[in-house]
Amino acid sequence: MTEQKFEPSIVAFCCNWCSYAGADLAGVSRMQYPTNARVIRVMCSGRIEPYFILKSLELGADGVLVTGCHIGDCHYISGNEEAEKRMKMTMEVLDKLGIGRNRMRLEWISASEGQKFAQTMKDFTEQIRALGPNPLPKQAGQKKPDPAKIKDVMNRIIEDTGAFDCVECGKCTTVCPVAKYNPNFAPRTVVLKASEGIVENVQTNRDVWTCVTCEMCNSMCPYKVDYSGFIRGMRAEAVKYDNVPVCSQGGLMQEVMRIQADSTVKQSRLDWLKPDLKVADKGEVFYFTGCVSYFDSIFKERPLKLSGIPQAVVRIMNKAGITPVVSNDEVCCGHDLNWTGDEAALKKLMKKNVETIKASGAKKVVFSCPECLRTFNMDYQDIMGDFDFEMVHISELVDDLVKEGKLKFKKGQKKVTFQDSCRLGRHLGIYDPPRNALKAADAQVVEMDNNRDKALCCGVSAWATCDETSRKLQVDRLKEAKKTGAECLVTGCYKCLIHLSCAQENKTQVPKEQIDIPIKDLSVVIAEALE
Amino acid sequence: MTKDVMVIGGGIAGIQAALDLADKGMIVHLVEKTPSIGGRMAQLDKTFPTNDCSICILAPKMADCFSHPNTNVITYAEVVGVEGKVGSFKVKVLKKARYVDETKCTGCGECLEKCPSKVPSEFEMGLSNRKAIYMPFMQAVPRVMTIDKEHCTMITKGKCGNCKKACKREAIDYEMKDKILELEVGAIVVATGFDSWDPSSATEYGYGRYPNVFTALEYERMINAAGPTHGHIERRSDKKRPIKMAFIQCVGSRNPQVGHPYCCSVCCMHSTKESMLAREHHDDMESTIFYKDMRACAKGFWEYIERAKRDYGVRYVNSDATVQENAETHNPIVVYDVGGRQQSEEFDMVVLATTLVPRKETLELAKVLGLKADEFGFLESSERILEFGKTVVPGIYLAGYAAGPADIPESVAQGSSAAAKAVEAIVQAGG
Amino acid sequence: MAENVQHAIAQKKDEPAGANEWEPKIIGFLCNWCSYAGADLCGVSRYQYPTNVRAVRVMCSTRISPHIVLELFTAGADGILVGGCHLNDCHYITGNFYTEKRLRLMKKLLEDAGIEPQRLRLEWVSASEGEKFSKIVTEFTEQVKKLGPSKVKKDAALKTRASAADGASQTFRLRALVGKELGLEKTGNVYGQKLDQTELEKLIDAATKDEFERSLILELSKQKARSVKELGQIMDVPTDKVLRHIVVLRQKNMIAMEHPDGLTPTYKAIEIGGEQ
Amino acid sequence: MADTIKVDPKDKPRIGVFVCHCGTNIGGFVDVKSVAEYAKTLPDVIYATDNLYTCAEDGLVSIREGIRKHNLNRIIVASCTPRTHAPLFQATCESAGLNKYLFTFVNIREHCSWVHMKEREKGTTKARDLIRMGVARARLLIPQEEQRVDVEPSGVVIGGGVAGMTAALSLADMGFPVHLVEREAELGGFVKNLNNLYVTEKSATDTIKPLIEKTKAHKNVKLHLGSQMKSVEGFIGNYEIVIGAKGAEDIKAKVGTIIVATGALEYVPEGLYGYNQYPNVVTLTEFEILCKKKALPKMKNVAIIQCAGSRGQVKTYCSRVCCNVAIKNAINIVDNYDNMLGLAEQLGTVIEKVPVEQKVPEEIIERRRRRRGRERGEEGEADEVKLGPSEKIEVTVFNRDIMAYGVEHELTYNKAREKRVKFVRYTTDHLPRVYMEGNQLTVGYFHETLKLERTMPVDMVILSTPLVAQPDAGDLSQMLKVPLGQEGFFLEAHVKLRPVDFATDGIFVCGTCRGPADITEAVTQASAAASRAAIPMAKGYVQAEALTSVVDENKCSGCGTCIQVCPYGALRKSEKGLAEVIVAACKGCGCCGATCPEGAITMTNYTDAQLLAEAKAALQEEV
Repeated sequence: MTEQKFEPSIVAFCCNWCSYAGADLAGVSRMQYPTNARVIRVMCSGRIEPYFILKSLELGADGVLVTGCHIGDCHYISGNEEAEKRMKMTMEVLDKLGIGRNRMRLEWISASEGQKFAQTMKDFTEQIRALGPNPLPKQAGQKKPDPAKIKDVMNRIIEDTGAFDCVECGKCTTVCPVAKYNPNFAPRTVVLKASEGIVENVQTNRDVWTCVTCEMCNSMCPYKVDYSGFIRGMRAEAVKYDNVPVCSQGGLMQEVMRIQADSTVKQSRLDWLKPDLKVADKGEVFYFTGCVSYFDSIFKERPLKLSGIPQAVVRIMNKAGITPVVSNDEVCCGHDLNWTGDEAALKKLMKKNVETIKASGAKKVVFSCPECLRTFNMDYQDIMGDFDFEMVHISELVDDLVKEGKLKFKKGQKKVTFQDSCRLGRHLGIYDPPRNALKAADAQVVEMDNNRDKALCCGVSAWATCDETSRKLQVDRLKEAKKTGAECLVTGCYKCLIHLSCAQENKTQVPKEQIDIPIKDLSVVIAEALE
Repeated sequence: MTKDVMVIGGGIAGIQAALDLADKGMIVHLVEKTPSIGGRMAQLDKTFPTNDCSICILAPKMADCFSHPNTNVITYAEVVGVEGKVGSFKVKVLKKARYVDETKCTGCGECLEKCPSKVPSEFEMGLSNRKAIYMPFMQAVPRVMTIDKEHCTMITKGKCGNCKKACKREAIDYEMKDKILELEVGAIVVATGFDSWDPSSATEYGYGRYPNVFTALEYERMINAAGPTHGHIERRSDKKRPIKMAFIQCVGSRNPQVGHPYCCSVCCMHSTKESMLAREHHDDMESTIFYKDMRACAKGFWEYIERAKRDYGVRYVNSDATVQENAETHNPIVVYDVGGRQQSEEFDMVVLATTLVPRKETLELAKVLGLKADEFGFLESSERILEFGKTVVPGIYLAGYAAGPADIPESVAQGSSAAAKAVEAIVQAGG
Repeated sequence: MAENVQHAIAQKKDEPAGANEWEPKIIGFLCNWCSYAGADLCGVSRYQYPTNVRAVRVMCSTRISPHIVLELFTAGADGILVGGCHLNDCHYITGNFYTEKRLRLMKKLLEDAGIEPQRLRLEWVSASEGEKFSKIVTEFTEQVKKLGPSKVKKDAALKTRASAADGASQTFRLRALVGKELGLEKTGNVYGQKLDQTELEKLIDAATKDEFERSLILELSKQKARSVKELGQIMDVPTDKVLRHIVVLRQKNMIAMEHPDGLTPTYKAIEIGGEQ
Repeated sequence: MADTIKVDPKDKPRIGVFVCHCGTNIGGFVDVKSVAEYAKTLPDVIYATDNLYTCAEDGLVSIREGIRKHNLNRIIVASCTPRTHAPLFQATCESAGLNKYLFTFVNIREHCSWVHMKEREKGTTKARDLIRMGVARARLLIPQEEQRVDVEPSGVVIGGGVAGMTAALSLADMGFPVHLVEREAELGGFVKNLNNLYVTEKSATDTIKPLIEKTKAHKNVKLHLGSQMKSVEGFIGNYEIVIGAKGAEDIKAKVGTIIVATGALEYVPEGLYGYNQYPNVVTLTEFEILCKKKALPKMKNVAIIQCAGSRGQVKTYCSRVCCNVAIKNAINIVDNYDNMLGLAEQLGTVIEKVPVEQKVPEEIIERRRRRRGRERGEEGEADEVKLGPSEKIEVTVFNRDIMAYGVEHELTYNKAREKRVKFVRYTTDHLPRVYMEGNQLTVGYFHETLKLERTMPVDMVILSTPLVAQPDAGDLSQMLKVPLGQEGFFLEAHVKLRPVDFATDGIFVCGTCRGPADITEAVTQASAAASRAAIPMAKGYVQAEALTSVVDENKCSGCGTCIQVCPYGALRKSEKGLAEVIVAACKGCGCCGATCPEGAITMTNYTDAQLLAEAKAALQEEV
């Protein structure tokens, strides 16, 4: 054999009632088509999650075909309409990741269209063959962990987080937002079990995933036990035993991030840039934008307009005479992977990001996403040592610029209340800059009952375990915000915005008027107030 | 060389030291910062573990201390400079202008009626008001008035003068000036006592935000028959008497996060006492104490706890606690942890056992005297084990809470002990 | 303080002097360390109360012997208030525990004499209980007013009984019993037997009754020599019991037998050298 | 000062009455002038006047002049409360030569004008009555001399532990000769058995060595080793003591004051937690001795059980020191275990060196520092933590509450946790159990938070048992006639304000014989006791206010009731078998007087006659 011809591996999802029947008909009719596709039967195309597509690609598929009934013919009335929306979104995400939308195809094939099925197979195989192999690296099989070592691992986590300092006072439980609604959960129980040497259940215990890592416990613990660090450490161990989280969007987010970690292809994540925004390739100030572009695609159906945030940030900086570096080479910071047990991916992402920033020559990196800032400031530096560039949140930057007289605002802004996100507040200790920034923008800041280090959580972290408790937490928070009489709830974190507005959009048992407060991002509010 | 001794601080430790010295024939200059001696003990209602009435046992000591032929009680004064060494310290004392002639004032109180101002009373922990001319409390020693120059409009703006008109003894003198007294003493005893930490910065307890959350010292004033509510326990929100009381321990203490990793030594006991007193006031009152470790470890203390449980129905819950509020009723909701389960329970009133911290001014004084203070502001003994109370400066000794958490009997013993050390030093120095 | 003053001043006007109205005379024995100090605080705080109480300062409430109280009732006091420190607060450690025991005896004797025991009141007032002091005085004055003037002055028989009670209070037996009562309860008698409180009280009550009757015999026979029958009638006590008392009194050489008519023996108290 | 005016009790009283207006405080509510006029009508009143302020200098002058001009021999001031102003007027009388006991105070302010502000008429009547009462009392007053009793300026300290030595040295340093009586042949008491002391790393022996040497060398300290108190007679200032040693002649001495510092013992936990039943179950002190002898066996797991016998298990009380001692020992085991290994004869095991330091990677320490150093919003400093050999030797402290009170103890407790000492809480519902699982010593316990039954193999169990009173404390208590309190510890005069005094004057108490205390507390009490004891010795005498009991020997039957009721031991049987007042010890409460079955005791200045006259005057109708 001289030259091996590339034979694409294709996954084809077929709905039971139309496409699968169409494939049957193709068979009965002895219609020939290439052997590359492996068919997976599903009851409806509506069942196909974007995650399936990305996971297939990550695991080595070169193309993914999704087939369903024609619009209007769905056995389940409108399943295929949902599928169409999702697949469009998936295609957008694939474009942004640089994998490209043409590695997948959505086709409507009825039970009578055996011919069409065979033709689609042929065409799609050729299409993929033309594209060449999937650019993502092949996944090596994971090594099986040694359960006998769990105890050592746990001891290391105890050492690492100072859990030996726990005096069992229970204060952590009293402030834990999850414990409020889930009586079976308490931060100290997690720690105490480990200290007692009861560690086998890491493999099965769901408490690890119940925690929202909001660090209310950390901030209250008199002895500074790092409960969230403890949980994170346990998660890294738990996933090795397939004790994995229930992720939002079926794990799509994590998939997108993991692909970013592994992929070498060029993304297109700067599609939010508008022509009036001045940015540069090299310079003193780097603006790390985060994954808004992806979120905008994924939440296409929701009126979030997250792209407005980086736009606002650049606008603010431009106004102050700063032309920031923004880079298409930046990748996800790895926060969500790190907090769902995948430290390896974090390290890969870290390497890419740090290289990108170093290449830009920046002395200062500005973040509008507190998770990115936390990950850089704490996790990256923990691993890599101190960076030689400064890291600030946009609110800190605005605070400084105002003090330097470089920003001017219009008079007469609204009455607002500020949501301290856990990463910005308790994790990073940034409380005053956002408030100062808002006040500078002539907004009247009123406080919710629980504010600053007591701020309530938006209910979900790292896209894991969005459940009944999350919903209750979100409602609690929205009620507090509404009670202040503020016209607007300002958040400093993309995730708070996404999660809290989700609670408003979804049906909750709570009367609408108790929670319907507009939610806006801090940078957007600031930018709007610029003179 | 002089046999005189100075005692700084007129609380129970200082009073004990002064009396012990004066009784031995030494001349004692007792310097007290506030207008009256008595210190914190004067604010307490009862004392554990005997439930003795605090002022009943303290007042005679205050009177003794003031009228003792060998004492010179200098109130409303501060030590501002020290030179010299054991046997002959030259001490500068700033005697703040009181604007009232101590020799003329009889403490009759006619001036009080005429004074138009209202100032939160320090002695009543701000639960009631005093006037700009005032006596901190009824049993104050000396029984004379003081004008608080910050709040007196005559002194600040030259307007009013009512008290002067009211005073038949012509004791009021708006022109009075601060004076510096120079005293020579052979030894010095420092007993500057404690302050109560303001828990409003620890927002998890809601103090200052939720009306029905009180500090222990506020509660102590409230249950005192001579206090601002005449001994009635009242909620701030509606003046109603509470039935369900919660006492939360270690508020700010045993907490390195807020800078007080230490244990105050007395709170477990005073909260127990306060719970018992609640029940003594009204049969239907129920108290719950939330604690980390029940530190009842001096003579008769554990038995006291047992008695509180058995005879007074005090409930003890081994958990730290934080406070939320029922916004409608203003009932505090205490959140705690039993066996790793979050519980919340509504109470009518919450009393916080706040950290007792050394007085801020103690650090200033330490600088003046050349003493060492630890990171929390407690004055340090040079040799902790066998010479507690001896400092790096020969001739200067410590007593009471300023030298580390101590309850009343310990403070009294330390006061006597410091007195003994002062005498030893003077005798050894050849005085 | 200021508010109390203003309140008092606002109402400061002379009420018409009720010249005809009877005002009880009440003696208040106040211990120096708590009750007197509490009364001082009451004054300093301007809590108002009726003017009827006349305070006598003593160092400790334990100083008040039953004799002092009973003599004052015999002299016509309408009410007596004894104020001490709260139990366990006594400046003299255990003084007020004795006060409590003595008060019980006094009340018993008052009852025996026919004087309302409600005229005597024991209260614990601490140095910080100024308001409580005013309430107690107000209440007690009301209580005494309701009881009306002491009948001792007008009723000679009652006065005799009062004197008898006073006499009984000074007998060795009662004083010794009350003095030892606490000790018997706490550490037991010479045989190490601890006595139950109710049992002890029963014992003391019986002794009190005996001593009162004997003392009354003496009082009555001080006035003139009387026969057992006469004494029994006046005292409303069976004659055999009177006789038994007389036997005891004769043994103690406190009463002498006379035969004025040569048949019925009568008895007359032996008065000891001019002492009153 | 004027010449002393001689006043004989039989002299006719000449009374002067000074009624005070106190500005308007009295004058505004009581008709002071009419009250003063009324006073003139009372028997024996020679002079009466009113002053605007009697306590002012002009008021005092009027008193002095009144005494001089009118030959007054009784003075009455009707003004405010005697509790604050009596000393001033008494001094005024004395300055005019009049005995201060001839002064009577009438309170017409706090008890009259201020409480009857609305009733001028009745208030004035009451003021008149009060003055009449004062006059009745004043007529019966007689001059009093305050009695002085000389005090022998030397003391005896019973007990030669740290408290006893400190007390003795303190007295000695103040210049008083002192006898120090110790029944053992060595000074040092309980502490000399211990290995090291908490809050310091120093060994116990090294710590107290200078104290012992100083005690032995001090010229004012007379040491009586191997000796005991045989008898004590007398009262404050005048105690005759007999000190006896085996095989030696008794030593008699006279001392002014006595300090009791006889210490305490460790409770022997027979029947608890396998003590004396299984090997390697020891008490705290036994463990200290093993450490001191460097005779620890090879161990991997050590359990320390707190409250073994205290807080209601056997003894009612908390022994205060054991938690902190246990924490100290736990740290000591973790830090110094390999230095204390040895061949323990009674526990015999093969020595095997265990490496102590477990190296923790720098990066972990650094990371922890970063995470944990982050305090509420500000950069805090983290402590450098030396990690113990957590995998090599594990110490678990089973406790009910950790009594790490104060600053140092709590910090040490924190340090112990940083050194990976494990603290497990138990309640009395689930006591830990010590038993043998085959050949393995085992502790079974119930984890209170996790609600789980757990077991742990251990190599040694250390029982923290309480300090208990000396079994013969009762003998000394009877000899000195001072009380024992709960569980046999000596009982101080007042829990709050007289922690080292006995109710009986001249005798003091300190250290663990008073109740569990650590060394620092014991020595603080010791020097406090020395301070208290030095007071009468420095003065050279005790002077009692003339407010004491007086026994009428003619009436006294010697029944002894008064001796029983006196809380101060101020009465005793005289040689005649009658009651006798020790004036120096009497506080004048009057309990004996009210109790005396014979009515033989009365109080100077508060006689029955005076009280009755005062009270009866109130009952009189106004004249």
